[in-house]
Order: sequence, then structure tokens, then C-alpha cells
Amino acid sequence: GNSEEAAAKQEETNSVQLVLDWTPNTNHTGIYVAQAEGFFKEQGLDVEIMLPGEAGADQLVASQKADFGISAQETLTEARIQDIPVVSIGAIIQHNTSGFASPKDKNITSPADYEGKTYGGWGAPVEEAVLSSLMQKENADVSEVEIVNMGNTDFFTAVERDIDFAWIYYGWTGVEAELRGQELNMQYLTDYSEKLDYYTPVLTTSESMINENPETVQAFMAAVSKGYEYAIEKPEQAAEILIEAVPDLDPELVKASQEWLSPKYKEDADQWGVQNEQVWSNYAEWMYNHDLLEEKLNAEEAFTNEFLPE
Amino acid sequence: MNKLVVDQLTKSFDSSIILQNVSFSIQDGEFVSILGPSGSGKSTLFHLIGGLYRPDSGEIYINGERTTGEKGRISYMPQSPSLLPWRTILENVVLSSEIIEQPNKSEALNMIQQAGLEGYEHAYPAQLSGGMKQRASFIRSLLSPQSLICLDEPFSALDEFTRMDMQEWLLSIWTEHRRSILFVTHNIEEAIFLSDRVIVLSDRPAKVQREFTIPFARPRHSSLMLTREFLKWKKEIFEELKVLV
Amino acid sequence: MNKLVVDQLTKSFDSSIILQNVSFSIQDGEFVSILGPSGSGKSTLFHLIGGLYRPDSGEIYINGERTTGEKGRISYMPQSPSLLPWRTILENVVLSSEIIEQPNKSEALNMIQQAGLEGYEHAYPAQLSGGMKQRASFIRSLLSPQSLICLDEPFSALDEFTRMDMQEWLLSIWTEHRRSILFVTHNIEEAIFLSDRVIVLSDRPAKVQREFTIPFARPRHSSLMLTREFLKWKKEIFEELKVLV
Amino acid sequence: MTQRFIRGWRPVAVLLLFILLWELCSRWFDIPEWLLPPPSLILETGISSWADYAPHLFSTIRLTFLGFMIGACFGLLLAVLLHLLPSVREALYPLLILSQNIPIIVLAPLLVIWFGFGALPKLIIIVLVCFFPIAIAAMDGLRQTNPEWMHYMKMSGATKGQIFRKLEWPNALPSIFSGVKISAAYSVMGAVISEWLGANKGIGVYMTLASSSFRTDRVFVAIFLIMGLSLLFFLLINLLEKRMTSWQRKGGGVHE
Amino acid sequence: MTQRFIRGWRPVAVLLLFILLWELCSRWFDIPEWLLPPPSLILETGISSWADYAPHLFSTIRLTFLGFMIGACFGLLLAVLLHLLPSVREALYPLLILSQNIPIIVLAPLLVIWFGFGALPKLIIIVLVCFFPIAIAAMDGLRQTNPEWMHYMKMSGATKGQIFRKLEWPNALPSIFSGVKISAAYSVMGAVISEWLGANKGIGVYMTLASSSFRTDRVFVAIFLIMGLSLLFFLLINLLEKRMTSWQRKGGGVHE
Ligand SMILES: Nc1ncnc2c1ncn2[C@@H]1O[C@H](COP(=O)(O)OP(=O)(O)OP(=O)(O)O)[C@@H](O)[C@H]1O
Ligand SMILES: Nc1ncnc2c1ncn2[C@@H]1O[C@H](COP(=O)(O)OP(=O)(O)OP(=O)(O)O)[C@@H](O)[C@H]1O
Ligand SMILES: O=C([O-])O
Ligand SMILES: [Mg+2]
Ligand SMILES: [Mg+2]
Repeated sequence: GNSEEAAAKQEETNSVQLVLDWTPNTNHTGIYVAQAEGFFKEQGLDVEIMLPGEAGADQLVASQKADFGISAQETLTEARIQDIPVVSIGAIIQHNTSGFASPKDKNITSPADYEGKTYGGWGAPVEEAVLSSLMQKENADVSEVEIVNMGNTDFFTAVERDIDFAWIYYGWTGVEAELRGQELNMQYLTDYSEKLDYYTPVLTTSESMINENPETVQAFMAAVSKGYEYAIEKPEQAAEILIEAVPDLDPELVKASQEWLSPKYKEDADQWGVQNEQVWSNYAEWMYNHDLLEEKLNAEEAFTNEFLPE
Repeated sequence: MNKLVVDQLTKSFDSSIILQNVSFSIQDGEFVSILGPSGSGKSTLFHLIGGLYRPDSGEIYINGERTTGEKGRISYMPQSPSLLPWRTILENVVLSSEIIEQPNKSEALNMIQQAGLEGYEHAYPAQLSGGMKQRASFIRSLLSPQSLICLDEPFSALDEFTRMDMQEWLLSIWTEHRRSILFVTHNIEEAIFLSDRVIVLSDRPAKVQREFTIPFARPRHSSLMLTREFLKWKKEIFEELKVLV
Repeated sequence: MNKLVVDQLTKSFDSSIILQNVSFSIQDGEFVSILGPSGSGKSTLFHLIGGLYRPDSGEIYINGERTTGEKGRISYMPQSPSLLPWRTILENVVLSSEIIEQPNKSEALNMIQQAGLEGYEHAYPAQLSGGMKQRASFIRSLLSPQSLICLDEPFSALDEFTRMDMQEWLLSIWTEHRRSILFVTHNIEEAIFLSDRVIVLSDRPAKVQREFTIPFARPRHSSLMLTREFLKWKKEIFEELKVLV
Repeated sequence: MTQRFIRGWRPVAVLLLFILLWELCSRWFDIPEWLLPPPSLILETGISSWADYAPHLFSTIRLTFLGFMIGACFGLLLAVLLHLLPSVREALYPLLILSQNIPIIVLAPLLVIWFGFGALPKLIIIVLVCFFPIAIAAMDGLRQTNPEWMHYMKMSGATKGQIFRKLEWPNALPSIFSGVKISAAYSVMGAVISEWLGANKGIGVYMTLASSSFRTDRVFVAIFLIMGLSLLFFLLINLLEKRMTSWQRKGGGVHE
Repeated sequence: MTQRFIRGWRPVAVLLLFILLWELCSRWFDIPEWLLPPPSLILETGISSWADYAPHLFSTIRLTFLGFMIGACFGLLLAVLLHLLPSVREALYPLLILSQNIPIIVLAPLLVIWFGFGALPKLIIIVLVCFFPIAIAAMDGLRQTNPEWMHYMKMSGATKGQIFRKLEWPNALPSIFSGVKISAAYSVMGAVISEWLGANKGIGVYMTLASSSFRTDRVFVAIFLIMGLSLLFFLLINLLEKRMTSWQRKGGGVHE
């Protein structure tokens, strides 16, 4: 019993894998800081950071090919409905920083202006539901919006052509627009609906990890918290660390994005990473009401704060 | 008038000379045979006349025009049948006329019958025996509208009787349509029996060794081959060739 | 002992009967020629003996064993040279022995020289004349270690002198190594000059029309062909064939 | 006839065996459905959601068919052109290789900017995928003509066009079909990839959506549709090949 | 020799012309750099960031080479096997087609889950991309043997193995090379796609990173690397082909 446990622990503390949700960006700064500043090592962890490619972080985490992953509340909600055993263990950013953006010259200043315009998305039903939620507040009709699937086309390319507005994360694409001198109008989801203020992105792990290796999760979150605290306090140094770790990113963009994002990690919360059950159930309910979920989510099981440091 | 004039042709492959200053001519309506050792350059000579490649030096005139290196001036029967495997026999034999004009299918069918290939009009070359393929190739050359026909060992794969049939048939066509024929063969009797003139090529490098004008009157009958005069000619040409090998 | 026994062979293609109850045999060390009209089924007979396909009925025995449909029992020279274009002449001629044993290159080189192809050992088939390809194919069949050799019109593309050289060479090899030879030709003189026996096949469907046992003593000299006896044989066989066509 | 029937069923049998094995593995090893759903579930979903994906399916079929046709024609035309103009061939050949190495990720924004989100950019992608194997195989086939036949044609005075039509083209047909088969195998996948450029309909869209909402069973329905489609396509081309090269089975044929 | 030199430069000239045109268009039409950077900028970036992408480049080269080799061998082996066992061929042929229609998006998670993040799943993807054109072309080439030669070999008692080695294989070489060329053209792209499976190094990763931080110039550097690599690869194979089918240029050859 005892020696087995020790051996197991030995193995786990040696190496864990983390899959990102996308390519490295300022959402991930805390992790790279923890890596570079040795916070993981302090906790006895050797963390390997993987890009997910086409393989999707949630499945990799659920099938324990990776111990930790990055996901988002809306994705994780759908995953849990399909019985995929992933759990959110920390909110990386407290509030949803996404919204609908358009170049200034399109003159779209409120959801009411979406009528008669062309929206570029990726064809998911959730988009129409969100648009509709926003527009209802302004008594506008979503059926007046032309929704076009723009596939993998990036925002800047899309708005050059047939698209008037698209859904972006301000912290990356919006900041890039600033750098380009492209002025944007932006309607944040959070400004129009509390229910849409969900956590994106979040850190995840699998249920079996929580059951079998809670100490590792604890240690991991301790290091990551420290990393994000650092990023909150020293945005410039944190940006440098990310640039150092991933030199192929555009340094200008990283610096600007980091400056914008650092205050948003914790925002009004008591502690970085805390999640509120209300947020989880609100959004799931909203999805269910919009026919985006087949069942109701058991919000309590979807996340946990228990691994955040004291 | 000269149908064909071959003037001082020289041709070599990879530095070895094959033809050296070969000159001869064919009158309009004349039947000329070429004899020569295997590998001496008879087929190469045909390739040059047909314009497949250019001689190193020398010229070729057809109907008085200089046609050195020009293609499409002769009707040609190659040494190997070269039938296209995806065409039926009928489609194959009309190929030569197809290239130049609208093919005449009924004439083709008639010729196929004459050559003893009836029933094989719609067979593919792979279904024919060696001699049958050769006859198909022969018909193909006859169906070409060109007035100079170059035949490269057309009857080598035929038994004596089929060969004699074909020879007679060739002569009848030749007389009827007054075409000029250049004929390569290894069979001395055949050369004498068919030709107005026999040209003997020497071995590599090939030169015109000697020309024989065959005096027999036409039409000739196969019994001619048993005459003493015929045997005398045969012997003379035989001796001429003998020194070459 | 019988080297080869062909027993009541029948073969048809697409419902037309080609061979019908063909029977004959070859003694050990015997030289037998087959004569027959073009398209009568001589090559098909070879294909059956070689096991390329099975007869519709009848059996084939080689060295007393039933080998109907079995391949690899004979040395074979096909009617068309069938040289592999990516092999040099030397590589091509050793192919038949390569299949069965370690090829003997020096013997091959020697034979290439004998056939008048020296200088072409490392040439590719496309660089050879028709008759030269045929000689290469002939050498290939001689280099096979098999004791029964089936030659399908081996000298059809050769001039008379090269042909005579080859005939004599073939006879010398045959006498020296006591192999049995089955020989298809259209040349009646050649058949008589070379053979112990001549088999005449009738036209489609082919049957054994007649067998001639040639009585001339060996070694035979080419002057034999001028004797009255020889001419008598020639005439007899000629007449036999004549009725067929 | 019955023999042909039996031969046709052999691959089907292998497929069925494979599917059976998969089903059994799913059950024995208790593979979670979100990772690899068992064939029975896929079938069930396939039947029950027919109405959902039918429009997607038809849209993809249309796109594939059109794209493949254009691609095949373009590939053939290019091959013919480059074959008839050897100097142009040498100059352009490397560009053909390069054309297969433009990542979609780069091409996509350019196509969108130039041609918008309509059918055109998608067709361009399918054409880009399909033309290449055909062009290469056709060029190789056109080059490999028996020199004896070529000599005959030339000496008979056949023009370049006649040599092409009567000799080189029929001679290259088997090679061309080899290329067409490879292209056909790629065409459906090409269409699916092209739908990532932005489409509102199509199996690619259906699959992406299914995948993003973790409906692995639907993802697999989409895959089966893609596979079925390309298999069907391939069989059609095989049939055409058999018809157009029927002479190969006569005489020269396979004796055994 | 000089003639060969001149012929070799023709495609290079076309490429240079193309690049020049692009540069001029960039300037004239004032195309924004983030959409389509001018070649001069790409060159500049390519030179200045050599140190950044060199490790990525070498990683991809290794992966491509290994994957292509395995894929080519596998394709050839499969073709030979299926050729020698006609009944197996009929059963498996449709599966080959299906193998080309498994979308990466589906295969990726499965491969990673089964084989982790190592080189193996990536190699599997490259092999999957590369084996197919070779297998199809080789099978087609192996089937198309001159029946006269085949008859000769059979009657001479050649075993199946001898017929294969001495006749079918050399006869199929031009077809096989046609397939190998198509595969080679795909192999680098296959490697790049395989890197999307989750890799930390490679041109594919470099490109994705550059693209996600909107560094279009770097994306194009990556593309040029991919293209250059595949072109190089293609040329090597062309050279090999010329060597192995040198007999084609002797005698039977092209007169004109
Ligand atoms: N393409 C070629 N490359 C090299 N040498 C060649 C080529 N074609 C022919 N030769 C050579 O030219 C010579 C003459 O060949 P050609 O085919 O003209 O002979 P031929 O007189 O027709 O012989 P045969 O009676 O055997 O058909 C031969 O020595 C041959 O090796
Ligand atoms: N594969 C085949 N399919 C159909 N018919 C065939 C096939 N092979 C041969 N034949 C037919 O069989 C007959 C005999 O052919 P074969 O080649 O044996 O004749 P042959 O006696 O060798 O003639 P030749 O002296 O002209 O070479 C011919 O009528 C031919 O059409
Ligand atoms: O982009 C792809 O080719 O999968
Ligand atoms: Mg010749
Ligand atoms: Mg025959």
C-alpha cells in the first residue's frame, strides 16, 4: 500500500502534461510564468505544455492522455452533457472578454445595428442564440441578420470582404486591431446579459485525476495560481516570459495584449481562479432554454474550487 | 519521271556509320526491291525516306520535290506489324487512310477478305496469329492513298502459299493503280519475281553494291520461277550477296 | 524413348476450334519441323506444349511424364522476339538460363559473337534491326538448359546467308548436345534440310495432315539442297501443302 | 455473371467483418461512446438524423461532383497541353508540385478576399486537390508510347493532333484512369476541406458542428457518409474504366 | 551538358518571373502586408528569422523523410502483395479508398489517445498520405505487362517471384515513379498536417503560431520552406527515376 502510493506519487510528480486550447497566447501567460519561474518545480512537478492541434483538449484530458487542459465553460458544458468526464478547476479570466466587433467605419454601435448586416461565424447554433439575446434587449430581430459561415477565416480578412461583424476575444484580436490602427466598435456579451458572462477560458482536469491524484491537482493549481498572480502584478515581465518561451509569437502583440489582460485575470474576485456556481448554472440554463443543450447540466459537478490554494 | 530519288544518303547511329553515300532512284510506276544482309540498314533507309529522322548528309526527292526529313509522303509497312492493340483489325487497317482522308470501310472489308482474314474484322490484334497480323499491316499500307509504297519484309511471316497469294494480289493492285513500290525482302526469288529492278546493299556501312534490272515481261506467272532464266538470275544475285556476308 | 508426346490435343478460342485431335511425338534427340498455313495453329500448339494454357482435351507428355498445362519444361523461342527493352542484349540472352540456374555469361558472349552480334552486347533491343533481335531471341532459347527446344519461325527475318549460318550453327549445337528440337517454319527447304521428320498441319481446325520422314544422312551439307532427291522431297511437301490453302 | 457477383461481395464481406470486429471491441473494452462510438450507435444515429444531414449531404455531393469534374478536366487539359508543348512542360512542372504545397490555411484568406464566401473559392480548392494526380499520371502515360507505333504514325504523316488522338491518348488511358481513381478518392475529402472555408451547408459543416458539440456519433455518421460517397464515386469510375479499356481483356488477356 | 543546364534553368526562370510579378502587384495594388506580403519582405523575414525556424525546419525534414520512406515502402509492399494475391486485392481495394477519406479531425484524437504525442501518430498520418498514390500507381503498373513478354516468361517456367522481379517490376517502374512523384509532392504537406496533431516543433507549428499572432510574413516564410522542401524532394526523385529508367533514352528513344 504505502510504497505503491509513494511510487505512484513519485511518478506523477515527475511529469504531467498540459494541453492548451489553441496556440499559446496571453490567456496562458500564468502557466508559462509558473514554468519559467520554477513554480511547478517547487511543487515537484515537471509540466510539459502541448498544443492540441486537431485533437481537441477536452477529449485528451478526459481520456487521460493529458493530465490538465484548457477549455471554456461553453465547451465544457456541452462536453459534460455528452458524459465526457472533464471538470473545470479554475477560471483563468473572471469575466467574458468576448464580444461582437466591427470596423469603426461600419458604424455598428449597438446590437440594434446588426439588422441588415452580415455576421461572420463558424456555423454553430449558439451564435444565433447569443445574437438574438443581445438584439432582443434592443428590440431588434435576429432574422434580419445575415449569418455567414466564414470557416477558419480570420477577423481581419473577413471584414475586408462580405462580413460586417464577427465574434472575437478583445484580449487578442482586439488588441491586434489597436496595433494595426484599425478602430473597432465592440459590443461585449457581458454588457447585455448577465447569463452570458461565463468563464472563458478555464483550466480543466479529468474526474479520475481528481479522484486518484488530488495532491497533484492541488500542487498544479498552487503553481499556476502563483504564475497568474505574478502576471497580474508584473505584466511586462510576464509578457517577456511568454515571448521567451514562445519566440514565434509577435512580441508587440503579446506585450500589448498582456497589458490589457493582466487586470482582467482576477478582476473583482477575491482570488484568482475562483468560480461561482451561479455562473455555471446561469449559462447552462440559458443554453437549455435556447435548445442548445439536450439535458440540464448538473452545475456542481462541472467545476470545483477545492484545489485553489488557501 | 522519277518517283523517288535517294541522293548520297549517309546516316550513323552513335558514331557507327550505317548508311554511306547511298544513291538510287525509282521511276514512276516502278517496282524496286532491296536485298541486303540482316542489320545492313534497309529499315533505316526506309525511316529516312519516311522522314522519321534526317540523314547526316544527302537528300531525298519524292515526285521531284526535296522531301528530306519530311513525313507523310509515303505509304509504309513497318517490319513488325505495329498494330494498335485497342483497335480492331478493321479499325487498324483503315488507320493509314484515316490520317490522310476519310477512310473507305467497304474497300477495307473487301481487302480483309482478300487477305484471308474474313471473320477477324472485329477481332483485336492480340487474337491473331503472327502471319495474320502481318497481313493486316500489309492491308493497312495498301489502303493508304500515297502513290509510293515502302514495304519492309511484308511477307516474312507467311507460308509459301499465302505468300504467293499476297504477291499476286500486290502485283494486281500495283498494275491497276500504277503505284511505285519499294520492297525490302530477304527472299531472292520473291525479289526477282516481283521487281523491275533489284538493288543489293552491302553490309555495314551499307552502300549500293549493285543494281539488277530484271527483264521478265509482265504479267508474270508463278511458273516463271521454274524457268532456267529465272534460276540464272537467282544464282547471280545469290553470288553477289554471298560475298557480302 | 519419346521426348515429347502430343496426344489428341484439341483447343478452341471463343467457340472456334483451332486444333483438333492433334497427335504426334518426338524421339529423344530428334529434329522435327512443323509446316502449316499461316493461322493454322502452330504457335498455339507451342503455347499448349509450353503449358501457357490447357488444351480443351488431350494430353502432353514430356520425358514420359504427363505435363499437360505445366510450364517450364521446354526451351522456347517465340515468333516475335519478345526481348525485354530494359535489358541489354547480353542480359536478355541469359534470361532463359537465369530462370533455371546460374547464367553462364562467357558462353553467352561467345554465342552473341557466333550470331554476328558482337559489339551489341551492351546495346538495348531498340537499337537492333529486326533480324538482329530475332538472333538475340534465338540465342536466348539456345542458352536455356532444357533438352527440348521449341523454335517458332526462328529465322524468318534473316537474309539467306545469315539464315544458312544460323541453320548450320543450330545443327552443330543440336548434334553436340543431343537436344530434341521442334521447329516451326514456312520455308520448306529449311524444314527438309534440318529435320529428321516434317509434320504438315492442315488449316483450321488444324489436324496432322501428313508426316514425312526425311532420309538424308547427317551431317548434311548445303549442297544437299541442289540434289534431285532433295527437290523431289520439296515438291512432294509443296503439293501436300498446296491442297490446304 | 454469378462469378462477378461473388467477386463483388468479397470486399463487402471484409467491410462487414471489420465493422463486426469494431462493434465487438467497443463492447468488450468498454470504449466510451464519446471517443469511438460502436457501429450500431452510428447506424442508429445515421437513420434517426437523416433529415438533419440530408441537405448537408446533397450540398456536398453537388460540390464534389462539380469540383471533381472541373478538376479532372483541368488536369487532363493541362496534361495534354504540357505534353504537346514540351518546353512549357519543363517550365511549369515544378509549379504543379508547388501547387500541392500551398497550405489551405494560407490559401483560404486569399480566396475569401478575392472571391468571397460563395461556391467559387470552394470549387478552386477541390480543383486544386483533384487536378494534380490526373495531370501527373496523364503526362506520364502520354510520354510512354511504344516507339514502334510512334514511328509508324510519324512516317505515315500523322499530324501532332492525330498522333495524340489516335495513339498517345488511347495508349495513356490506363494511366489516366489510374490518376482519375486517385483523384476521385481525394475529391470528397477535398470538398469537405473546402467547406471549412465557410459554408452553411455540407457534410464538412455538419461534422464540425457535431465535433464542437462532442456528438462523436454524428461525427462518425459524417465520416461514413464521406467514405460511402467516395467509394461510390470510385466504383463508378472503375466501371467506366472497364468499359473504355475493354480491349485489354480480349486476346492479349490474362490466361492462367 | 550546357543544354541540360539551360533546360534546368527554364523552370527557375518562370519561378523568378512569377515572384517578380507578385512583387510588382504588391506594390502597384498596395496589397496590405498582413494579407499577402511582398516576396521581398518574405525574403527579409526568412533571412532574419533563420535562427527561429531552423529547428522547426529540421524537425519537419526529419519527419517528412522518415514518413515518406515508410509510406513509400508500405505503399510498394502493399501493391506488390495485392498484385501477387489477386483475391486479397479485390477485397482490400475499397479499404484503400476509404483510408484516404478518414478526416484528420477524427483520426487525430484517436491517434493521440492510442499512441500519445510522440512521433508515431505523426508518422502514421504521413504514411497514410503517402502510401496511397504509390500503391494505386504501382498496382496499375504491375497489371500492365506486355502479354507477349508474359507468355515468354511463363512458358520458360519462370516462377511467380521471377516473373515479378524480372518482368513486372521493371515494367512497372515508370508507373511506380509516377506514383512516387505524386506522393513526394504530398509528403511535406502531410508532415505539416501531422504536426497539427500536437507537436512543439516543426514548420506546421511555426506556421500556426505565426498565423495566430497575425504574422503573415512568417506564415509565408513557412510556406516557402514547405514548397522548397517538396520541390527539392521531387527533384531528387526525378533524378533517381532518370537513373533507373535510363534504357528508355537509348534507341527506342525520342527522335525529333
Ligand atoms: N535507334 C538506333 N540506335 C542505334 N543503332 C541503330 C538504331 N536503329 C538501327 N540501328 C543500327 O543500324 C543498323 C541497321 O539497322 P536496320 O534496322 O536498318 O537493319 P536492316 O537492314 O533493316 O536489318 P534486318 O534485315 O535485320 O531488319 C543495325 O546495325 C542497328 O544496330
Ligand atoms: N488469344 C487468342 N484469342 C483468340 N483467338 C486466337 C488467340 N490466339 C490465337 N488465336 C487464333 O488461333 C488461330 C491460330 O493461331 P496461331 O498463332 O497458332 O497460328 P500460327 O499457325 O502460328 O500462324 P502463323 O504462321 O501466322 O504464325 C488463329 O486463327 C488465331 O486467330
Ligand atoms: O488542411 C488539410 O489538408 O487537412
Ligand atoms: Mg529491317
Ligand atoms: Mg505463329
